[in-house]
Amino acid sequence: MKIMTQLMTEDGIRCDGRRVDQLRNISIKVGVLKNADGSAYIEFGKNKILAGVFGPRDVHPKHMANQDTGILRCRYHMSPFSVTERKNPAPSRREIEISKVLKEALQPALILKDFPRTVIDVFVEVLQADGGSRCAALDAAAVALADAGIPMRDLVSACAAGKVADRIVLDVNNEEDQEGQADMPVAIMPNVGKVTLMQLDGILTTEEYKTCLQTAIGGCRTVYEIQRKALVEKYFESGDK
Amino acid sequence: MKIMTQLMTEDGIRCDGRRVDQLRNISIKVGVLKNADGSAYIEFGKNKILAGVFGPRDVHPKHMANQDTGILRCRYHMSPFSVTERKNPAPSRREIEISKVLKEALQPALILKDFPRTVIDVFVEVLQADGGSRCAALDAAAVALADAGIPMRDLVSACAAGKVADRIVLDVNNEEDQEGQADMPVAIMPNVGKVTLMQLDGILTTEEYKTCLQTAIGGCRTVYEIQRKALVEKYFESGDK
Amino acid sequence: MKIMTQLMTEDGIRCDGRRVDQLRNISIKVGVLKNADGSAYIEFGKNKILAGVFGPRDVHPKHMANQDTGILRCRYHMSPFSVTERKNPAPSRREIEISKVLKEALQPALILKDFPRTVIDVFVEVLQADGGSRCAALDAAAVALADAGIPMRDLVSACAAGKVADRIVLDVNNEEDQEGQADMPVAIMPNVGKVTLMQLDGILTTEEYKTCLQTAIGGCRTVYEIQRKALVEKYFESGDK
Amino acid sequence: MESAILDQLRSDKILELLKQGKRLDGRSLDEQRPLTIETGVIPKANGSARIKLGNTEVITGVKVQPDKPFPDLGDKGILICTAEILPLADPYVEPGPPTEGVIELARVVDRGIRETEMIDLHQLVLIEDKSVVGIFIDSSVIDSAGNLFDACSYASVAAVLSSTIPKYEIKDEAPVLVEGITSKPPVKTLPVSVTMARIGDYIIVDPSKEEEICMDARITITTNSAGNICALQKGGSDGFSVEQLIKCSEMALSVGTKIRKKFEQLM
Amino acid sequence: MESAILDQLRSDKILELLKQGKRLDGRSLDEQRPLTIETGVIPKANGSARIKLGNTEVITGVKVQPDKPFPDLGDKGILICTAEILPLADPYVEPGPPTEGVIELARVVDRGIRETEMIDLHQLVLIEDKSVVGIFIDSSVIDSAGNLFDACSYASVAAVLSSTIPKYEIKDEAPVLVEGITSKPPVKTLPVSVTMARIGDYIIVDPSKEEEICMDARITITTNSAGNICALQKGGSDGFSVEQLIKCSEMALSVGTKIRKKFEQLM
Amino acid sequence: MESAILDQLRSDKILELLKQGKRLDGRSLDEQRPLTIETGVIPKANGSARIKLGNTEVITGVKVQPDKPFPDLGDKGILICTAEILPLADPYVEPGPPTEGVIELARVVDRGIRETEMIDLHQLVLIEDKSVVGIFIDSSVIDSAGNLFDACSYASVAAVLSSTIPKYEIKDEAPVLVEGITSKPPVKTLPVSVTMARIGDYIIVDPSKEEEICMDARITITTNSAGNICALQKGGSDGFSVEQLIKCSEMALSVGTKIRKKFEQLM
Repeated sequence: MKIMTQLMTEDGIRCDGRRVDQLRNISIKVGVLKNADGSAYIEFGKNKILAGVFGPRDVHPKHMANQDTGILRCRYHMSPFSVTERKNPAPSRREIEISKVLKEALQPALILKDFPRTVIDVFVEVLQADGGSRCAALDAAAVALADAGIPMRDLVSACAAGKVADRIVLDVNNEEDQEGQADMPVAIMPNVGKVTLMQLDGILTTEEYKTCLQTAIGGCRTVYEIQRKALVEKYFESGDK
Repeated sequence: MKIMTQLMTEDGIRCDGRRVDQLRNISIKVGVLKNADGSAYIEFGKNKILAGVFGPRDVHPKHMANQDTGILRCRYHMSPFSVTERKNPAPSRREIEISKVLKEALQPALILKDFPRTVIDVFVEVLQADGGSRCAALDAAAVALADAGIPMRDLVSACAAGKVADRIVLDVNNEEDQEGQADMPVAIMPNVGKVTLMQLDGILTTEEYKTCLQTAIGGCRTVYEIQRKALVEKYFESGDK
Repeated sequence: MKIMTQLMTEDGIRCDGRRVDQLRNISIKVGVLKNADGSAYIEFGKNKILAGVFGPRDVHPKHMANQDTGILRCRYHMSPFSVTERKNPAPSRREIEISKVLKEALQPALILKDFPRTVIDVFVEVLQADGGSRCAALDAAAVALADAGIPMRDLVSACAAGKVADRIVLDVNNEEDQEGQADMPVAIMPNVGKVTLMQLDGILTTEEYKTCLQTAIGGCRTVYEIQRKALVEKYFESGDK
Repeated sequence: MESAILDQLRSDKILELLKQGKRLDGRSLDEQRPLTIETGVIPKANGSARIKLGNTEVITGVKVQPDKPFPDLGDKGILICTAEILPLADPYVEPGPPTEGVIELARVVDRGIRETEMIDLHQLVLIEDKSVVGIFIDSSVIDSAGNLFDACSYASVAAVLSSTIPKYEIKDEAPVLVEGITSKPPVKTLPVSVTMARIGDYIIVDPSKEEEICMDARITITTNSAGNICALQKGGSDGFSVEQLIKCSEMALSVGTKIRKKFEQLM
Repeated sequence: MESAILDQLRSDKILELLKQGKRLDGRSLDEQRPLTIETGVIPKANGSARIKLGNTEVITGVKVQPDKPFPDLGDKGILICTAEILPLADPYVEPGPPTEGVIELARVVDRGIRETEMIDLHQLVLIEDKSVVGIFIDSSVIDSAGNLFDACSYASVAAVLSSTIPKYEIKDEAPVLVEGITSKPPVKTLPVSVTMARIGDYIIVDPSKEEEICMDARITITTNSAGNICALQKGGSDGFSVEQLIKCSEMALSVGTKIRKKFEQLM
Repeated sequence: MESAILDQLRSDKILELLKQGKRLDGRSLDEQRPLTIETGVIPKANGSARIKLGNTEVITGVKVQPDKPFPDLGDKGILICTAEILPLADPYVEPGPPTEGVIELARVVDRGIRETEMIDLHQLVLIEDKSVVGIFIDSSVIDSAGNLFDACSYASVAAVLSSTIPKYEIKDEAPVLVEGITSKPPVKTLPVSVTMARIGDYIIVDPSKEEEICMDARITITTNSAGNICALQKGGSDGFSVEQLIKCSEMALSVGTKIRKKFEQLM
């Protein structure tokens, strides 16, 4: 109970000062790495995440290559200093699961059949973690794929919604994730209109479920505008590349 | 001393009510798995063990294939819930050694030269462990190999004997294994008349050694009848397959 | 302070009775192993180290082979019983680093271009460790390479110098390594005149640095004579091979 | 690999049947395969179950033992769910460290039980911050024929329901087993996992292995006894529309109700 | 592999330029690439820095937390430096256990800080033999363009200098964080690592990736504020003459002085 | 691989000789290769031995240090035997995790010493359930030329016999080394391992590497000083007749007696 009152004031103001439908500050920089074929850096609230993309390129080991299609690999990794208690650098089961979920969220946006026998590698490094790091990672990864010049059907834009102090809120932060009632990360292909990532931890009524999903998708659409702007800025406004 | 009296009454009745020359209850079911090429489930006392066989099939990784002969691989594995204290699912050194010993006990019964460049995989899962689990595993594995239709010179039938309360007993159970004086698992090819598995832990005089070996072989012969019956029931009595 | 006075007397006599410019006792035996293509056993103070060499031979796994040159692999490993506290047999990060440093110290002496697609394997086992085990390991490995009949530009001879009780000393022993002020292992190709291994832990002025380096090189030259003598004894005096 | 053409032919057939509202094995779209649950199959474990969901078969064992609590969670017992596909269950599974697919399987099963708060972990504390009871729920897939998520989840729930929790006393600050006294686990709600696949525009419940090969996307939704949605995981290489996601939540609830009745019979 | 000929042509060019006292990127032989240091980039860490050395870029975070001392070192806090080349930093790096090259990198960075006695570890003891403060300095290379040794070392030193050490009190023999009170780390000296490469008869400072490909040998020398030489590591598949080694020590000191000034501004 | 034909020719020769009661190296069928034992070769260890059995050579070191007892075995000290084939011992051994063959080797050597109850582990308890002495017996094969089982076993037994056990006092519930006081290990019996191979119908003692390549089956039998059989392991890809197994037990005893005399000289 005491936790609930801390997470939201009576006026619906959240512990970090946001309204229930308000995103945290987001900034995206495109092309931040020299060696990667494409890259992006996102700050999403206190999340600080780098994404780098290589490919399409030859597959090693070779027996993993597929004659009929390109393959997508994804690695989500947290730096030892990214969380409160120092994290062991070896990948945890949580990181391996998120890597898979991110891969499956990005895959629908790619046209892998056009690049048989190759691999596209997406590497995500969480330098500082806050609530919603998998959504922020996905937002950066999608932009990095575009920056790598890989043909895409659409971007992928991600944002969580959740339930805090009995209300549905957009973009769950770290405190809300840990002590709130539900967290629902969602990713969409904004133009195709498909949900490509969705998870839920926590308890929702069926009505809350629908509201939460719509709230998250609204957030994804706002994120999409920020992703687009970051790409436009790099490719069409600064004039270089 | 107090343990000895517990393990056997003055009338030669063992802690589970058996006579010295009596096997525990054994039941074998053939063809219990759908995906495996051959399979068997054995209950041998409180042992509950599944065996599944695949092959002869292509070897992966390919460099392990042998141009001149098929190869046999065997994995003995215990479920985490199979023993009193929860077992770590990663294979222990004990499981690796038993896997090797089982492989070498089964190999003489197979005609691997007829299947060059292939592998036969035998997977054994101990769902519940009691004394003598390696013998029970072998009994199930031999039946599973037969169920897979793999040409065999003979079955392999296994049973332990041991020394408990200064007497040679057939088919050592868990308490007798832990607190008794000797445990000797033995496997034979019943028609060929060869001993293909034999181990001993514990102290025996040379006379006891001979008696113990003969006692174990007697048990193996009884097990063989049960194995045969299980196969006959599946293939000749129920009429299906 | 108390440690300093323990490590050296006022007369400049070290804790093991040596003068500052004196090597520990060194003995080298060539060709001590039957299976290895070349081998050597060194006792260097209390260090007892075996080196075995195989090759040039085919590379496994094959994809590691280089079309243009032979490759050199080196493994420095300590026996569990080689140190005061029993060592875990799995290679530590320290052993992996030393393996790399030894490889790079030996490589300039070899003519790997002459053996494309092959590997030369150098295996070093520290049976008993004292200060300076990497130098002693290198001394043995170089002799083992020569014993394997592998064409070499030069031998490699190694010896440390260091700073103990404010003086530059030759050939740091275990106590001096742990409680002294600096340890500088050095290896040279004695005829070519190149330094092929050099490390330093500890604090030296620039003058001390030069003195220390020269002192170590002097030690290397003495070691070289011992290496030469060991090889000559095996190949030219005993008359056999 | 040689079966790529067969896979394609089967996929075409499956899609053709779906257009007629039918499935390859004759089920309707929202129909699960027959489920049988047998408990107590591993008497040495504290709880166990062997379930068959069509041809998929899973054995789950529950082990209860004293343990130290996780740091900062000193007021809760420990709950750990694992899942493993035994190499005898599937010709394409190899022994070795778990693949990412198996890790996802185990974590989704775990979250289904954890997020519904099926077990009241606060009741498993022996000494706060020092000593708690741990419940280990280990699932082994012994025949793999599609929808391992629900199969492992059902086996895990059934094994928990069949469990007995030993009693521990504290002596000299250490937990000691009290022989002969056990209790039922503190179960608060019954989680039911329902996995659905999207093939083209169709949503089907409880995909078989053949259906999984040609599905576009997958979703697993776990509901509790109160009819709430408590855990969800989207998988697969394509996505869902919002309408499909809402339809899936409704199917998860309606199908879940039937399964929950089976669980209630075990209590 | 296909680039072997390109590598050879570039090596020829590099050597040709060196004969004229020039380098491919226009630097003089004893000139480092531009170094920029930004601290406080990871606010959740106790200290952090992001440095660029030419196109090489490293982020280092410092975590400070109570720990048990190593056996026989009960009068010292714990210091652990690691280094990792992230797979996004380099097309040829693969995820997985560290290679011998990365292990050497981490150990050389660690020794540079340890052997200079940069941090007074005796001041990090809470209860002798029982409880100490641990300082974990983890470096991640995010763009790999040569001379990772110096880049990771500079990032590590800068991150330590930017750190704040929380205060711990002992309650019931266990360390408890005292909120709101922090101190600077007990820094005694400023280690500066300078890495040089030998190409033919030339010694160059701070080799770029292209120069590393064609270098004969490598040396990393770390000096302290008093102008002493404190740690050294030779690498690479060939050797150095004694004269070259003495020249390298002089270069390490002169180049190091400039870098140390940058560190002093962070204090 | 290229040597397959050579192996076959050698096998034919070995079998042909056996029919005449001879072996390739001139031994009789029940004759071991010459055994030399040297102890104290690793002075820093608590005990050590280097043995040669023909061309097979093994070094074993014993380390004695305080440890915690295994759960439920609080009235016994710890005994751990390991064995390793060093990569310098054999051109076909590669560095890395132990193969199943090496694991079997270590476990058979361990059981030979454990099951004969060579060392009275009850005498190694410092505080029951809390603190005991651990004896670690680590064998390294440095030249591999057949019958590693007996070679490692002999080296292990000899190393134990040459050991000195340090004295530990309990201070503040923790064991503290008492300098200068040591004792012999509490040895109750002398285990002797004898390994035999079956080639065709012939049983030979102490197979060489060449004989191992063509053997049908292998058996290792360990006997104690009282003439009992205490541990046995059958290996290899074929079996034994009952008569052969009885013959093997007799050979193990008769050959073992000679080896045991060598051990007695070490006591």
